[in-house]
Amino acid sequence: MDSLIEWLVSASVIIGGVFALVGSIGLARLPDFYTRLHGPTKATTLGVGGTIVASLLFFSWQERGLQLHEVLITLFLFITAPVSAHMLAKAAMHRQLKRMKGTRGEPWKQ
Amino acid sequence: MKLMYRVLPYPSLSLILWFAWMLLSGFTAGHAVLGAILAVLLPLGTRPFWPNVPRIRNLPRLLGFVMVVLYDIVVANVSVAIKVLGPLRSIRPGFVELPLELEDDFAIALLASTISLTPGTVSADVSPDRRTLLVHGLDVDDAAALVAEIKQRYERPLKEIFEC
Amino acid sequence: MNHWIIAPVLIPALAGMLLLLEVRERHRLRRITGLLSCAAMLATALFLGDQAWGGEITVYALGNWQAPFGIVLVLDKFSALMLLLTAVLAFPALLYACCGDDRRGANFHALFQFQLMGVNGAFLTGDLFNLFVFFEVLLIASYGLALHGRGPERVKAGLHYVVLNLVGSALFLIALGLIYGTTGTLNMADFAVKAQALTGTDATLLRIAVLMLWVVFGLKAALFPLYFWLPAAYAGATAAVAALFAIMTKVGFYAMVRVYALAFADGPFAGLGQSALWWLALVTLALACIGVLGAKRLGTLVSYLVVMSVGTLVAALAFGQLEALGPALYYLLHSTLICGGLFLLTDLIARGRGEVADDLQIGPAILNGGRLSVLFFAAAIAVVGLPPLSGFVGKVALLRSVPDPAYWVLLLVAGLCGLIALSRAGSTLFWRTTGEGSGLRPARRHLVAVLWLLVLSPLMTVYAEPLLQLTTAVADQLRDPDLYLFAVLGGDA
Amino acid sequence: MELLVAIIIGVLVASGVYLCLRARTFPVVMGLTLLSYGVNVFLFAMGGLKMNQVAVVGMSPDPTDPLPQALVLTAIVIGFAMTAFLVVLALRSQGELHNDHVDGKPDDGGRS
Amino acid sequence: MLETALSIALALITLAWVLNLYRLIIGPSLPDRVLALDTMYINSIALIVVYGIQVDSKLYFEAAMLIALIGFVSTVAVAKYVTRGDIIE
Amino acid sequence: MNLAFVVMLPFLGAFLPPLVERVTGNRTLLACGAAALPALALALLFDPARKVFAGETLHSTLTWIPSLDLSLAFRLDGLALLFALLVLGIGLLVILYARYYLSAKEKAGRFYAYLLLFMGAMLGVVTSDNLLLLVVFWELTSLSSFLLIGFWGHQTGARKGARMAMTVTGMGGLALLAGVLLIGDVVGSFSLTEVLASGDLIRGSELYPLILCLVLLGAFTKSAQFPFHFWLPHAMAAPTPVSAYLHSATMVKAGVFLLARLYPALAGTDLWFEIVTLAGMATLLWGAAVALFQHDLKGLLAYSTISHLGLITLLFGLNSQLAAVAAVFHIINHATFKASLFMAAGIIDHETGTRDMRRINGLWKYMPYTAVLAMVASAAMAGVPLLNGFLSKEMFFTETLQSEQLGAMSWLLPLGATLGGVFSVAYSARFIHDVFFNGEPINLPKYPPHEPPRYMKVPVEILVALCVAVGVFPAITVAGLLAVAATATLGGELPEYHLAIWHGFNLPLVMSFIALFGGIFVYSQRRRLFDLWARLPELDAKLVFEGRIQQLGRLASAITGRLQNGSLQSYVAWGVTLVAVILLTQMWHLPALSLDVGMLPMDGVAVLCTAMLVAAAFLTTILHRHRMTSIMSLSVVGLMVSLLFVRFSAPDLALTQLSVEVVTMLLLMLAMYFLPVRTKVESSSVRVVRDVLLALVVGAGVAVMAFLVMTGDTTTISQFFMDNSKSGGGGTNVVNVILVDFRGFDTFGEITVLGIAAMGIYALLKDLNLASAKYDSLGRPWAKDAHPLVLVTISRPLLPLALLIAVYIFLRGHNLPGGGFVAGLITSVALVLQYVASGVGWVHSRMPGDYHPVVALGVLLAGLTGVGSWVFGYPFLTSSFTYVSLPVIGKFELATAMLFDTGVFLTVVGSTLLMLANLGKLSLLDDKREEA
Ligand code: NA
Ligand code: NA
Repeated sequence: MDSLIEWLVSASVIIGGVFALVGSIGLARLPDFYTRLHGPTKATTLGVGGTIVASLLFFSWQERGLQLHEVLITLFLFITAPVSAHMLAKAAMHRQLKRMKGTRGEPWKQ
Repeated sequence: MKLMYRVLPYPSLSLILWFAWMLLSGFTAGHAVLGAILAVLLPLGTRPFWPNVPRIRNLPRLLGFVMVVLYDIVVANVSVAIKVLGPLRSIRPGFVELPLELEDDFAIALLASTISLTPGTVSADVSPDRRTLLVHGLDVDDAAALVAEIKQRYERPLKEIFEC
Repeated sequence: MNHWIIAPVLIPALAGMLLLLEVRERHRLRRITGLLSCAAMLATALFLGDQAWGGEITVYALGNWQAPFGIVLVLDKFSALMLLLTAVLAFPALLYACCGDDRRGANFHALFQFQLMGVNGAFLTGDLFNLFVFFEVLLIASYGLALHGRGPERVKAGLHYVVLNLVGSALFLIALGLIYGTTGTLNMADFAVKAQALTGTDATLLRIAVLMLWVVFGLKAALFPLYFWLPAAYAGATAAVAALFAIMTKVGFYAMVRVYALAFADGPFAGLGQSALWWLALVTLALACIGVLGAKRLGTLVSYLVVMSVGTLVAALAFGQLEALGPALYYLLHSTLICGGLFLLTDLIARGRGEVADDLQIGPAILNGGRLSVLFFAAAIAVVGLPPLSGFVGKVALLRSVPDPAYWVLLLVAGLCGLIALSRAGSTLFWRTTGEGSGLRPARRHLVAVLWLLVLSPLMTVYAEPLLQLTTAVADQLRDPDLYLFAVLGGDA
Repeated sequence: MELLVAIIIGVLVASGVYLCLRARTFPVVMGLTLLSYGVNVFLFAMGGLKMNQVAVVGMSPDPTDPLPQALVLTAIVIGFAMTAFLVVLALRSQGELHNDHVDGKPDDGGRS
Repeated sequence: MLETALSIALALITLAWVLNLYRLIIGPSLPDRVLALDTMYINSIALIVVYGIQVDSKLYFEAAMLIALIGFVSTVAVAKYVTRGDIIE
Repeated sequence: MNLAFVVMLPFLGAFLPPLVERVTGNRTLLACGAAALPALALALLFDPARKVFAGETLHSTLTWIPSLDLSLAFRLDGLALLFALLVLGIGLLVILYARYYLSAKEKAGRFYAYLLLFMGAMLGVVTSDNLLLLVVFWELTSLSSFLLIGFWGHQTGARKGARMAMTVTGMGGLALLAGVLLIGDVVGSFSLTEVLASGDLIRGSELYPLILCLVLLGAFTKSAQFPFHFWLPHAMAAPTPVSAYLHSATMVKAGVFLLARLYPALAGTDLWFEIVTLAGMATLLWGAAVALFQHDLKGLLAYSTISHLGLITLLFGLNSQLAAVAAVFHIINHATFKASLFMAAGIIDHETGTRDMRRINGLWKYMPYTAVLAMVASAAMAGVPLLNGFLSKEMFFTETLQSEQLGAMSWLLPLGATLGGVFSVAYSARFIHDVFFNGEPINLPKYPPHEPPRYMKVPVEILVALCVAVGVFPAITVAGLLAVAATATLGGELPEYHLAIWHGFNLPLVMSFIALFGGIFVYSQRRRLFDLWARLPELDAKLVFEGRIQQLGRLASAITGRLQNGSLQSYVAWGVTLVAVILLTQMWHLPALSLDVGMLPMDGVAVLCTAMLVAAAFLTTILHRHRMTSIMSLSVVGLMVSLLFVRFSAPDLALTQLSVEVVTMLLLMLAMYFLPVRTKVESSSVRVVRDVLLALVVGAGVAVMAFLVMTGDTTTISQFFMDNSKSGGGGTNVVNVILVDFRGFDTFGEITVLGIAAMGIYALLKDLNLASAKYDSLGRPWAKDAHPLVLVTISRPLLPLALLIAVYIFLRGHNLPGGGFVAGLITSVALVLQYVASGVGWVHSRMPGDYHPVVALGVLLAGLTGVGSWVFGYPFLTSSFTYVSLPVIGKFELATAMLFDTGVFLTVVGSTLLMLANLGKLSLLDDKREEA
């Protein structure tokens, strides 16, 4: 395997893993629901994105031709993940979950 | 032309479907035909389910918009990652109300999605009158600046893409 | 190519699907569809019975994949007999339901057909996993049927029935997994052959698997301590459904006999679980006696009679292995049909009494109860095992072939308990009355359905000899598993 | 790996059995679901474990046993059908008996 | 190098999972738990993709795609349950 | 043949009276019609009777069930003839008598039908030449007597009396059946002829005591021997013709008939003597004594019947041939006088409206003719000379004196006999004096009484005339019949005896005198005795029996209630316990677990994932009371299981599991709207410990077995599938080819299950009334936004995308992971998402809402694909495939399996939507109810 490709794949995979972890750290660590809601976005975007890029590169290299179908995963995820986040935010506002001290603005009444 | 609209009510969707099919199945002649058939049939079959979807009127603008969003995602990811891993006391989250200029539901939904996709902001709600979008920011220094940035970077292109 | 073997599965399946396709609720059409299907099944069963009677075991390789790789249907005398019994029972049950019970909930006719599909499939299949699938078909349909109609009691009983059987299904899968994991096959014949060669750990695992199978079949057959669900579920079900359910316990018994005859009558695993089955069956019999005595509703009483018949049958199987099977099968035919008839009759009585229904307490007199009382008297005689009806023949045959004191005492005591309970029930229902009932009069179709089933008892008495010879021939064929193995596996067996 | 899978099976089955013995319809549904997970994995494991040896002709040198997989597929579908039925039956029972006890006992601990 | 990188990535994602499960356990609110579950789903996409690279097989791609396509429906259902009780109305 | 016909005649005739009754209301015609049958039977017996008197034994055999050695074999010997004559003759008289006894309101047709049934059964008992057949008829007498005794079923007494009679005699019948089966075992045949010839064999068998006890249990219950006598008085609730019939010549005589019939086979041992004599003596004394104290006319006769049956039994028990002859003789005599007495009692009852002897007095004045008849019959019963009762009683006394089997205690027998005689005279005296004299009647319901209709007396006259005729001219009236009957009973030579009125002054005569005067003396002391009797605690057999039965019922209810306690938890626990027992008893056969076997290497990720799965499973279990949390962790388990499938080379399973997960979550959320979100702690800690133990045993057992199988090596049939998948099934994804081809029949069943489940769910949901929660779990009103804009807008274009993926997954299924099932689930999820986002109304305005036809089409398509192979002469579901080449597109495969898979797809879509959409619609009902 070409070392450049290998290097790129490795880097992407690691980036993906790191961002997935960072997102989850955020989820575990952040103080209120609304801030925690921001964590998974990282997993959704760069976390999965990194691994997808790695996969694209890897299989395109392996099969000696462009392999792009992994892009669909990202496409679907980009369509669906915001809906989840939106619905969860609404759920949280409905439940009037506690906000972190110093949060500006008000959530809307549902 | 009328016939064309009857067969292909949403050409852009058909294009996306065909492209998705090719991505999945591989770029062969057989699949091109099959993909084309599906790209025609599926929108026709599901047409009643999505009335009033606006047409894409400015394709290059769309591509530009996608690039901007992708770039923003990468940048925001890094900055948010630093905030998440850093001391939590310095974070100043907030709910920001974003007055909407977009009038089309689909465009609003796209805007909301885009906001949610970029780390650091989540669109939390749309007002019943579709005039305001509630955004939760992970670290809002200046609400007005955030609103302005969103409007400039996302809302305006969307308006251009769909509404001219 | 003889495709008739699969007809008992496909006819009800097709009828069920057609019934689903009828979007508008055209009851007449639905009834005709259902009854036609049952009639066709009866005709097919007779034809297949005739075919099986030639003595040859016919094998139908689905998808043209030979055993043990594909699924096969096997028609031997045993399966033919059970198919016929099902068809004979199903027609009057459906006829009875067609008097109005079918309209007390949705999808009755389709569920009824699918239930038959499941039962017939279970009788025909020669593959263990396919047996599981057909068990599930008949179970899911039976869940729907058990809950057909309304009422809290029915729902409660239905819930118990469903949950227990779901646990049973899980157990079934574990057993099947172990069987595949140890013998590497799912075909019954192949399993029977491969099982003989197992030793060591695999043998123990297989033993556990088979004991678990007994538990699963025991749950379906309603053996102690797995029968507790039955009285409430059967007594609570709509009459036609309860009547059809009379065959359900026998499916469990069938499966038990089938597996037993193939793999455990002989060889290193001979008599696996036999003594446990024996004791459980005796306890079942004893508790059924107690249940019959303590029943406060006629429906419950009849349900316990069903349990009683299960205890009687399984004990006979466990005692004599396949020696006593001939008489036991005669008894099986008798008890299934009569219990079915009794469930229908119970409903007619309950209708006639109005509010008090089938509660065994003083109630209004049944309008024109004479005919019903005659039917009840006859059915009671038959089911208790008093002469001159089929119960007596069956009981004498069983007593002669299972010469064990415990069995004798229990079987005779069971007869006495049935006698005490049914005479009390009958005298309460027909004699101990206050005023005229405002209940409903039975329709002609109701009576035809009941008569269909009850008349079989005297017929079974008159033709007891040919029938006994028939069931003995079934047992004889089962006693020689090589016939089956050769038919299914060909020269490899 | 076999050890891990065995542990998984054991835990799933044990949890499932425990929940099946509870008094409300809801835990029973949960229990049966867990039990069927356990049973499915058990059935699956009966073919032995193999990593990255998918049973596709020409893709794996030493393919895994496909038959248990087919059986598990059937079992999953049937299990789903049964779970769905049970859930709706639980609703029916709630509707007719006005509580969610498996024996339809009246109680005061309904909706909070 | 790739082997190591893949192993590290797998470890990172698994660790992420552990944190998700931690959030799911401690909650405290139902939306928190759903969020944790949703994140687990998304992380498993990454996991499957990385595993696919590791074993050099594309046969697992569809599983990842399926999660991306319909995994969110669970989250939506729960969220709607929380806000409206009635998810189909 | 002729004989069988005679026996069957009453049975055939039983259908006649109800028919006649329907045609004509003429009761005389009805009675004559009914009487014609016994009359005809008697006529038919004339010729056979001549042969029997000539010493022949007639046989007639029809085969019935040879494999049970049960044939319709009849024999007519002296004993059978005697009984046949009694049964038919007295039956004839009873029918005539009943014509006047039954009131116009009564259903006489039914009555005669029962009577004829009974007659046939009795005739069968006495003429059977096959012991099993005898048992058949024996039980038939119990059944038909149940109908007769319960003829007035609206009366409590009749119901209870009938049931008591049937229960007791039925029990005896079962014992008899057992006994007969054992005899058959010993002798090797049920043929009476053979059994009677094998007496020594039976008596020598070690089963003899058991056989004897069982047979005697049958006989004693039937003929009301102590301690089974209690049912008989209560059978008096029957109409009097029934009592006259059952308790003189038939029912109760069946018991003593059995003793006579099996005398050669069973009698002659000490055991026989001890049991039979003792029972007879006790019955004789007890019945005679109690009879005196009855105030009910029929009660007195009932106890006297018991007493006389005791006498007959006692005679059979003596093991003496002469005693047996005397027994047979007394059977005849008792039948005649007791039948006439019952009829007389019936007349009195009929004319006065009561049977209470304390009210009935001085009837001599009102009905002298009936009084004469009754008095003669009573005298016969008392054993007054010149009447038939005297002769047999004299023989009885003689025999008790002859017996020496009790050794030094032999005097007990004549003493008992005399004592019995004393009471017999006393109650007979009471019957005469208390009824016909003793002052004026008191407060009769019908007053004044008068003679009954002419023809009602005829049967009594005939019987009384027989009593006298036999009593005066025994030699020319009864001797011949007695001789043949006794010969048949003894089964050999007849002993020396002669029937005469005068035997000279001897001890028996003295005993007779003692009985006569003693009896009169006892009767004269009646007031004192009645007082004494009244002070004894009352023991009403009916109450006791009924109490016992009810106690039994209650006990049974209690035991049943304990086991079948309506608790699902306990039912499941029973089942699980059974499994645990199996595991515990079998596990120790397994080798010690060793981890030192070939295993795939573990890695950190796997260990961590396993730990998480375990944690999630525990969480689901522990937090099951916090339902939403439990659901969340269950989802984690599901996800982990899917990944397990990914890890171990089962992508098809992973796809399926993942999509099922989503649908299940939708289902659960739909359901949770109507279910409580929390439950209290309910299980006691003992229960929890028990359940944990059960769960641990089963879980551990299954885990160990799984480990053993996984690490073992079994050769399976699956290589065949790998080899033939491409060539025979046309696909490379072996799992899919198994599903749609090798084991397509399973899949066919599986989609049927899914379809049925959906239908069943639809049926369950139909007009289900469920109150939904008006507030959320925190008590707040629900959010207002039912269809959030973002959700609505995004989910709509997702539909074609999802369908595209479904098509993709579907098409590749045959060769790569995927297939109709997963495709179907994706489609359903995409569609359900539309419901969730936009609502039922919105979706149904765009799409038909009934999914039944979709399910049906799916299964039908799969089925028809299977049937299609018939056209080519292949079995159901035989697949075929071909490769087609088209320009541009290139080569592709067409397979019937695709069609089959389309069926699967449609079924899945239809079923899941049928389930979920209808579940979703549930709340609409509730909303509508709110509005209404
Ligand atoms: Na809803
Ligand atoms: Na609603």
